Amino acid sequence: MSKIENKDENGSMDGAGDGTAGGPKDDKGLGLGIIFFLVAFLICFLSGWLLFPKLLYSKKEQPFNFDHVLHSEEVGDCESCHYLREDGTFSGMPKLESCMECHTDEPMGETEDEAIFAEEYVAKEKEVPWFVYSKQPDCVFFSHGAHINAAGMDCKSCHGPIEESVASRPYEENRITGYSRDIWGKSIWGIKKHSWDRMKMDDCAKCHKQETGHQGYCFQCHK
Amino acid sequence: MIHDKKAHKFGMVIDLDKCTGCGSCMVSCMSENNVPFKEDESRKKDSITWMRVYKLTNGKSFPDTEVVYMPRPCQHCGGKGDHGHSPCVSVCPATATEYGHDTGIVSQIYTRCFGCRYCMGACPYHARYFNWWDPEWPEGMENYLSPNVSPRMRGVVEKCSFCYHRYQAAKDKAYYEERETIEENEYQTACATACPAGAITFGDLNNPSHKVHQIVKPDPHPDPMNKDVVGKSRNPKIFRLLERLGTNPKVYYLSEREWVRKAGDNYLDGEWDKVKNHHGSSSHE
Amino acid sequence: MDSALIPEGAKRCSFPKFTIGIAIVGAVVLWGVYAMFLCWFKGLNQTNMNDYYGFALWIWADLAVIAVGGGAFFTGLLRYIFNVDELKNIINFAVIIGFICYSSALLILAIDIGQPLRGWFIFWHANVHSMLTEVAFCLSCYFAVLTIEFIPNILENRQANKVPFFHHLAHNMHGVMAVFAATGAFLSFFHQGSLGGVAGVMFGRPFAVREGLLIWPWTFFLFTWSAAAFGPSFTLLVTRITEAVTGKKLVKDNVIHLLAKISGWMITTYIIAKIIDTIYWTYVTIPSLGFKISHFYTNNSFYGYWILITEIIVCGLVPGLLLINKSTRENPNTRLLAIVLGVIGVCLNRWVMVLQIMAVPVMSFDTWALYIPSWQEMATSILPIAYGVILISLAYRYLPVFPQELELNQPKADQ
Amino acid sequence: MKVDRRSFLGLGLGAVAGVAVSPVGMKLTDDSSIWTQNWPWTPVPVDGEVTYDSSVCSLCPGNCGISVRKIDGRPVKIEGLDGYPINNGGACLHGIAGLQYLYDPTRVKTPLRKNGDKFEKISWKEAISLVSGKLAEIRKSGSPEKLACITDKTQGSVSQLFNHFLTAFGSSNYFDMPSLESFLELTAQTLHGKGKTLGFDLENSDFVLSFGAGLIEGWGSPVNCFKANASRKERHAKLFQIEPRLSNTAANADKWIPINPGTEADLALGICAVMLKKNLFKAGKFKGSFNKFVAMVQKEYSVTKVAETTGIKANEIEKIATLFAKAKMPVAIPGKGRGNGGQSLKEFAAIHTLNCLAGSLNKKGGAFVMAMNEYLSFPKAIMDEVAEKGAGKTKIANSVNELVEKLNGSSKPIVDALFVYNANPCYSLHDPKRVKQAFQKIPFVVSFSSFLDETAMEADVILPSNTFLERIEDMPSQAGLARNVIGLTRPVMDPVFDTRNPGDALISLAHGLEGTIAESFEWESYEECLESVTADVWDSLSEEGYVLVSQGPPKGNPIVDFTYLSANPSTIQAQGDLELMLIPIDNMRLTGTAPMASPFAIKTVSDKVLTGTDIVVEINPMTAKGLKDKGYATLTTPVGSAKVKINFNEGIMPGVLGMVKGLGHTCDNKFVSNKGVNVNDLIGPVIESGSGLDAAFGIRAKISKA
Repeated sequence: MSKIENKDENGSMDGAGDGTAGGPKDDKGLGLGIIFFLVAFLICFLSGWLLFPKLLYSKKEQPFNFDHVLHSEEVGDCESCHYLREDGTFSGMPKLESCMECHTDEPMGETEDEAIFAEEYVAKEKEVPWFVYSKQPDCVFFSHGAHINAAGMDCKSCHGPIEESVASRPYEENRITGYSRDIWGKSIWGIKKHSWDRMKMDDCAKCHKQETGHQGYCFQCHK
Repeated sequence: MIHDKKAHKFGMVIDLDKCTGCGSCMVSCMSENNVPFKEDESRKKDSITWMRVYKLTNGKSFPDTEVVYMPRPCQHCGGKGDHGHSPCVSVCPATATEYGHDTGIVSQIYTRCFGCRYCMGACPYHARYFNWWDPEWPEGMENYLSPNVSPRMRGVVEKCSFCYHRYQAAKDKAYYEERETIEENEYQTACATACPAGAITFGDLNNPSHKVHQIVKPDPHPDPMNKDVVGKSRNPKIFRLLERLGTNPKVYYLSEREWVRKAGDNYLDGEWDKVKNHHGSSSHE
Repeated sequence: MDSALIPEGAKRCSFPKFTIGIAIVGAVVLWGVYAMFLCWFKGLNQTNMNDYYGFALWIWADLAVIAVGGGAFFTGLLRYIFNVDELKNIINFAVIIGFICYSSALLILAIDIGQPLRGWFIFWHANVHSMLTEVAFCLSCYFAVLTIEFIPNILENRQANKVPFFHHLAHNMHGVMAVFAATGAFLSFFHQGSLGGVAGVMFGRPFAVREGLLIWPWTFFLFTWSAAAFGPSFTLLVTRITEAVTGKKLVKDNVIHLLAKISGWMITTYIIAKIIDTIYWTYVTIPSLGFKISHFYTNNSFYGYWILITEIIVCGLVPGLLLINKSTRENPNTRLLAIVLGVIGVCLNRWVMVLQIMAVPVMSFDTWALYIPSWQEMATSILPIAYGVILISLAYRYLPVFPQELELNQPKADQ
Repeated sequence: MKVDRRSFLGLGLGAVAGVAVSPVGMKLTDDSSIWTQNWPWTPVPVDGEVTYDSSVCSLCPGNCGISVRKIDGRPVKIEGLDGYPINNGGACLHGIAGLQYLYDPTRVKTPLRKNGDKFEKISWKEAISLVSGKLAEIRKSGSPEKLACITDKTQGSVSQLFNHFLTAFGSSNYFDMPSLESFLELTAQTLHGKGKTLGFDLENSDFVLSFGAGLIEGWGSPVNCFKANASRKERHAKLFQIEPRLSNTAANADKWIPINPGTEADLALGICAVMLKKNLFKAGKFKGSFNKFVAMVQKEYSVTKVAETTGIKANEIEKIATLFAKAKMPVAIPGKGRGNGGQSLKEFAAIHTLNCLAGSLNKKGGAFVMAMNEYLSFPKAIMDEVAEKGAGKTKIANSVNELVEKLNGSSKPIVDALFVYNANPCYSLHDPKRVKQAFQKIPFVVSFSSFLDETAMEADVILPSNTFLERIEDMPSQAGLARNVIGLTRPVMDPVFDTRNPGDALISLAHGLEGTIAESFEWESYEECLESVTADVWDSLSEEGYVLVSQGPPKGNPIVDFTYLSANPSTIQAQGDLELMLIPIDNMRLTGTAPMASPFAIKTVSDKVLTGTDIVVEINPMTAKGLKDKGYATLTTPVGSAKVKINFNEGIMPGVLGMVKGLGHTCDNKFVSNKGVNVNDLIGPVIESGSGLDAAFGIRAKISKA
C-alpha cells in the first residue's frame, strides 16, 4: 500500500514541490488528489465521448419503413424515383404522385409499412413527411446534375449503400443546429472510413481538390 | 467542369440615356433575391437595395438643369490589374467574400460572414449592405420567398451576386442536356431581364459573340496612363465608376452626355479636358 | 479588514472607503455591460452605425486603446531587451495598463461584430490577405503574452507569495521575462502596424490609401511608431493620475524623466514622418486619383483643416518638443501638458483614420456622411475605462506595483 | 483518510482535462456557430419543381403580359412575358412586386360587415343575403335608380357585368373614375363622334410633342411607353416635353420646354394658329365651322398672346410649330402626368387638334382614331316594370365628381346604395374629405375591394375580391395604345384568403334577388359568363392568353368636328389667389389610384420625396425665400394645409411647388401608410363647364417656414 503511495509521491511534481516547501506530510491527501484527478478525468472524458452525443441528438422515426431493396428490384435503379428534372434540377424525395404510379390505396404486399402508406397517405392524398438523412442546410446549393452527369459519379459515393437498406433507420437530428447527424457523421470525433461517412464542407472541398484540382469557389456550392 | 473550359468574365453595360429611373431593376432584384424590407426605408443609409438607382444632376440652375439616373449594382471589381484582389475581397478576414476567377463574380457567403463590416468600409461604391435587423416579413408574405437565394440572418453583410443562382440554373440545364457551354440568353440577371427600357446588357465580357463585349470592346491591355486599370472600354462614350482607383469594375456605363461621363470619376481642375477623349487603345481590335 | 492582502508596509485607504469608490465606478461598468448585452441579444441595430458607417466609434476606441496601450510593449522592449534598468520601476504598471487596454480592445471587438458566435472564423477560415486577420492573430497572442507578463506581479501579492509554488513560479517567470518581452514587442510591432494597414490598404478610399513597402502601406509603420511614441506618454499620464489620486509619489523622477525623454524623441521623429507622409499623400497619392486635399477637409459640417493642424502641430509637434527640451520636460506642469496633448493627438489620429475615412464621399455624386453614436455605443466604449480604473485600484491596493513606493513614502518626522 | 484542498484541486483539474480532451468543446463551438447560420426565426423557402404561368397584370390600365415563376405551385417571382404584344418582356416595378399584394397587411381576408365603427367577419352566405336583402328593399321602395355604382373603368366584362346588374336592377347611375381612357374617349367623341377612342403610335413617331404626358412616369401603358421611348435613340426620333417641371420624361427628352402650369391648351392652340397662319397644316375632313375655328385661334391665340400666357418665347413657339408640322410622323400627346388626374377637355381637344392639322390621323407614327373594343356580347338585361321605371329616370350626374357634389348638396339621400369596385375615390379624388362626407350620406355602401383602403373603410359591407393573381378576367387594352389587344388574366394560384371573383359575387347577388335580375344572370359562375360573353374570341383568348384585335393605322380618314373648340371654351383657372402654384407630381414608383403602392415600391422612393414620415416638396431656390433646404415648412392652400419638408430643386419653375401623388395613405399597413400627406387633401376640384370634368391641374398656395 504505502509502496504505491511512495511511488506516487516521487512520480509527482507537486509532491516534490510539497516536499521542499515542507507542506503537509499527509501522503493520503496527495494520493487522493491523484485518484480524484483520474476519476474526474475519466468521468468527464467518457461522458463527453459517449453520453454527450446521446444528449446532442434527438432520434426521430421515419413515418414508416421503406425497403430500398424491394423497390429497386421492382422499379430498377435510383434514377427511376430520384431523377433529374428536365431543367436539370434534382427531384429529391419522390412526391406521392410518382409513388401512385404503382401504388393505390390498396396495398400490393402484406407489409404493415405499406398498409400505413396506403391508409395514411395514398388514401388521404397526403405527402409522406420523410426525414432526409442527407439534407443539407439552406445555405448550400448542390447540383446533382454536375456530379452525376458532368462528373459521372454514382449515388453511393455520397449516400452510401442505401439501396441495400431494407428498413429505415431512425433519423437523428442535432438539437442545436437542426442538422441531420449524417452531416457531421456518426462518429462524434468526426472520423470517416468511407467517402459517405461525413458530408461537411471540407469533405466536398477535399473531393473537388482531387477531382478538379481546385477546391472550388464559395459560390459553386453556396447560395 | 463547364466553367473550367474557359474563364468567363461576366459584366454589364448600362445605357444611361435609356434608363428612365423607373425602379424596375431595384424591385426585380429585391424580389429575386429575397431582400427584406422594413417600416422606414427612407433612411437610405440602412436600406438594403443591392441594385440602387442614383439620381445625378449637372448642377446647373433652371432651366439648364439636367438629370440622369444611374443604376448601381455591385461592380464586381477585379481589383488592381484585374488580378482578383477586389477592394472588399482582399480585406475580408474570414474569406466570406471571394473573387471567382472562373466567372469574375465576387461572391458573398452569408453563413461565413461574421459581420466585421471591413468590406463595407473598403467599397467606395456603397454596394455592400449590412443586416442591422433580423429580416421580417408580414404574416404569410414569406410564402413568396425564392429557394434559390437563402434569406440572410441579422448581423451579416450582403450584396449583389449578379444573380449567380441563375448561372447555376443555366449550368444545371446544360449538364442535363450534356452541353459544354451555356447560351448568352440562358444566364441574365434579374435587373437586366426586368428593365423595360432595355438599358441593361449583361453577358460575358470575354466572349466576343456576346452583346456586352461588342458594345464595350474592353481593352485587355493595361491603361498606359494607369497600369492598375485593365479592361478600359475602347468606346469613348463608355466609362466605369471611379475607374482611376484601379478597382476595375465589370459594370460599364454608356452615355452621350459629357457631364455624365465626367461625373463617373474625380478629376482635378482642367484634367477632364485632357483625358476625356482617352479611352482603351483601338490598336488591339 | 483586507489588510492581510495589502503589500507589507504600504499605506492604503480604509476598506469601506475603497469599497465605496469601487461601487461608484462599478455602477458605470454595469451600465456598459447592460449596453453590451443589448447589442448581443438585439443586434447592432442598437447602434447608430449604418451602411456608410460600418466602422465607427468602437473601431476608433479599439485603435485608440491599443495605441495608448503601446506603452507596455515599448517599455518592456526597453527594459528587458535594451536593459534600460530604471524602467523596472514602472514596467509593472506599464504592463497592467497594457493588459487593460488589450483586454478592452478584445471585448469591444467581440461586441462590434455582427455574429459574435462566429468570431472564431477569423482564425479558422483566416484570409491571409486581410490586415484584420493579422490584427486578430497578433492581438490575441500579444494579449496572452501580457497576461503572462502580468502574472508574476499578481503572484507577488503577500498571500499568494506565501505559497511556495507561486513564489518560485513568479521568480522563475521574472527570469524568462525577456523572452516574452521580445515576443510581445515583435507581435505588437505587427498588430499595431496591421491596425494602420487596415486603413492604408483600402485602395477604394483615397483618404485612407497609402503606398508602402512590400505588402505594408506607410500607415502600417506610422501606427507602430506612434503607438511606441505615445504609449509611454499614456503610461506617464496614468501614473500621474494614480499619484494624484493616492496623494503619493510612486515613481522616482529620474524614471519619469527618462521615459518622458524617450517618448518625446519618439513623438518628434514620428511626427516628422507623419508630416512627410501627409505631404507625399497630398501632392502625389491623391492627385493621381483626381482629388485635391480640400476635398477631404471642406464642404462638411465637422471635418475641417483644424483637425489636421490639431493632430500634427498642436498634439504632435508641440508635445514632442516639450518633452525633448530638458527644462520643459522636467517641469511637472509642462510635462503634464505635453503628455496630455500627446495622448489626445494619437487618439485624434485614430479617429481620423477610422471615422473621417468613412465620412468622406468618394463617388463624385456622393455626399458626406456624419454620424452620432448611440448611447449603447458610448456606454460600451466607456466600459473599458471604468473597468480599467477598477483593475488599477485593485492592483495598486493589493500588489506591489511600484517598487519605489515604500522608499519614496518613508514616514519622516521632519516632513 | 482526509479529503483536503489538493483532492478538490485534483477533482477540478481532472474534470477540466477530461472535458478538454473529449469532443464536447470542438463540437459545441462548431454547432453554436452553425446555430447562428440556421436561426429558427429566419425563414427557409421550400424548394421544389419550377413552373411558369403566363397571365396579364391588371394593376394598372397598362395590361402587360406577365410570367409567374412558381416552386411546387407557389408563386415566387413575376416577370414580363416575352412576346406579349404590349410589353414584350419588360415589366414595371409595381407588376414585379405584384406578389406582395397577395399577402398585403391590408388584404380583406373574408367578407366584412361594419358594426358601429368596427368591421366584423361574416360568411359569404350571410354577406350575400345581407346585401341582396338591402337591395330588395330598395326595389320595393320603387326607386331602383337609387342604386349607384363606381368602378375604375367601363371596359371589360367585370365592369360591364356591374353595368348589366344596374340595368337589370333599374338604375342608370353607373360611374367610372376619371382616367386617361375616359378622357381620350371624350376627346374622340368631341372631335370625331361617338364610339371612338384615341391611340398614339409612339413607337413609330419621329417627333413626339408631349404636353406634360409622363411617358416614362406611368402615362398610358407604362412599359409600352418605356420601350417606345427607349427605341428613340435607334430611330433618331425626337421627344419635346412641355411641362413646368423637369420630370423624368423631360430629363430624358431631347428638349424640355418649361411652361406656366395650366396653359398647355393655350400653347396647343397657339401652335395651331402658327400652323394655320404659315399654312403648315394638311387639310383633312374638317367639319363643323373649321373657318370659325381658324378665325378664333388667329384672334385669341396669336403667338404674342400665347407667349404671354405660357411664358414661352414667341420664336420658340414658332420653332416648335414648324418642327412639328415639318416632321414626317409627328404626334402630339395630351394628358399631364399619368393623364388620370385633373384634366380638361379643352386641353385634350386642343392638343389632339394638332394631330388633326398635322395630318397625323390614322397614319403610321401618328394618332389613331380607333373604334372602342366591342368583343363583348352581353345578353340584353331582362327588366321588370320596376326596372323600366328606374331606367326612365335621368342619370343623377355626369361624373363621379359631380355625383359627389350632388350628394353633398342635397339634404335627403339621393342614393340609397352604392357599389364600389377597384376604385378608391376617398383617396384619389381631389379633396377626399368631401368624398367621405358624400359616402356617409349613402345609407348602404358595398365595397368589392381586395384591400381595406380609404374607401373600403367607408363601406358598410365588403365583399372582398381576389387579386389579379387569383382570378380570371378579360383585359382589353386601352390607355392610348396604338394597338387593340384583349388579354386574359388567369389565376396562378388558389385564393390565399376567403375571397371571390367580383363577377361571382355579383352573380350570387343577382341570384339572391331572384326575379328578372336573376334571369338576367343565368350563368352559374363568372367563368361561365366570361366564356359566353366573349364567345367569338374565347377560343384563341383561352389558348393564346391574348387576342391581337387590331394593329397599325385604322382605315380611312376620320372627320374632324371643330364645333367645340371654335366656341373657344374658357381655360381652367387654378383655385385661389395665393402667390405660388402647387402642382401634383406623378412618380413612377408610387401609385395615385387603387391599389396603393407595394412595400417594395415604397422602398425605392427617393429620400428627396419622402423622409421618414415627412413628404418633401420641390421648390426652386429662387422662390424659396426664407426657407432652408431639407427644412420644415407649412404649405397652405385654400383647401388645406400641411407640414412638409423642403427640397431645393433647380428643375422646377420658379413660383411652382411640386408635391408627389400617392403618399399619405391612412390604412393599416405600416410599410406604406402614414407616410407624408395625400396631395389631393390640398387640392379642390374645379369642374370644367360643358365636360363636367374636374380639371384642377393644381391650386394656388403659399409656403412658410414651420
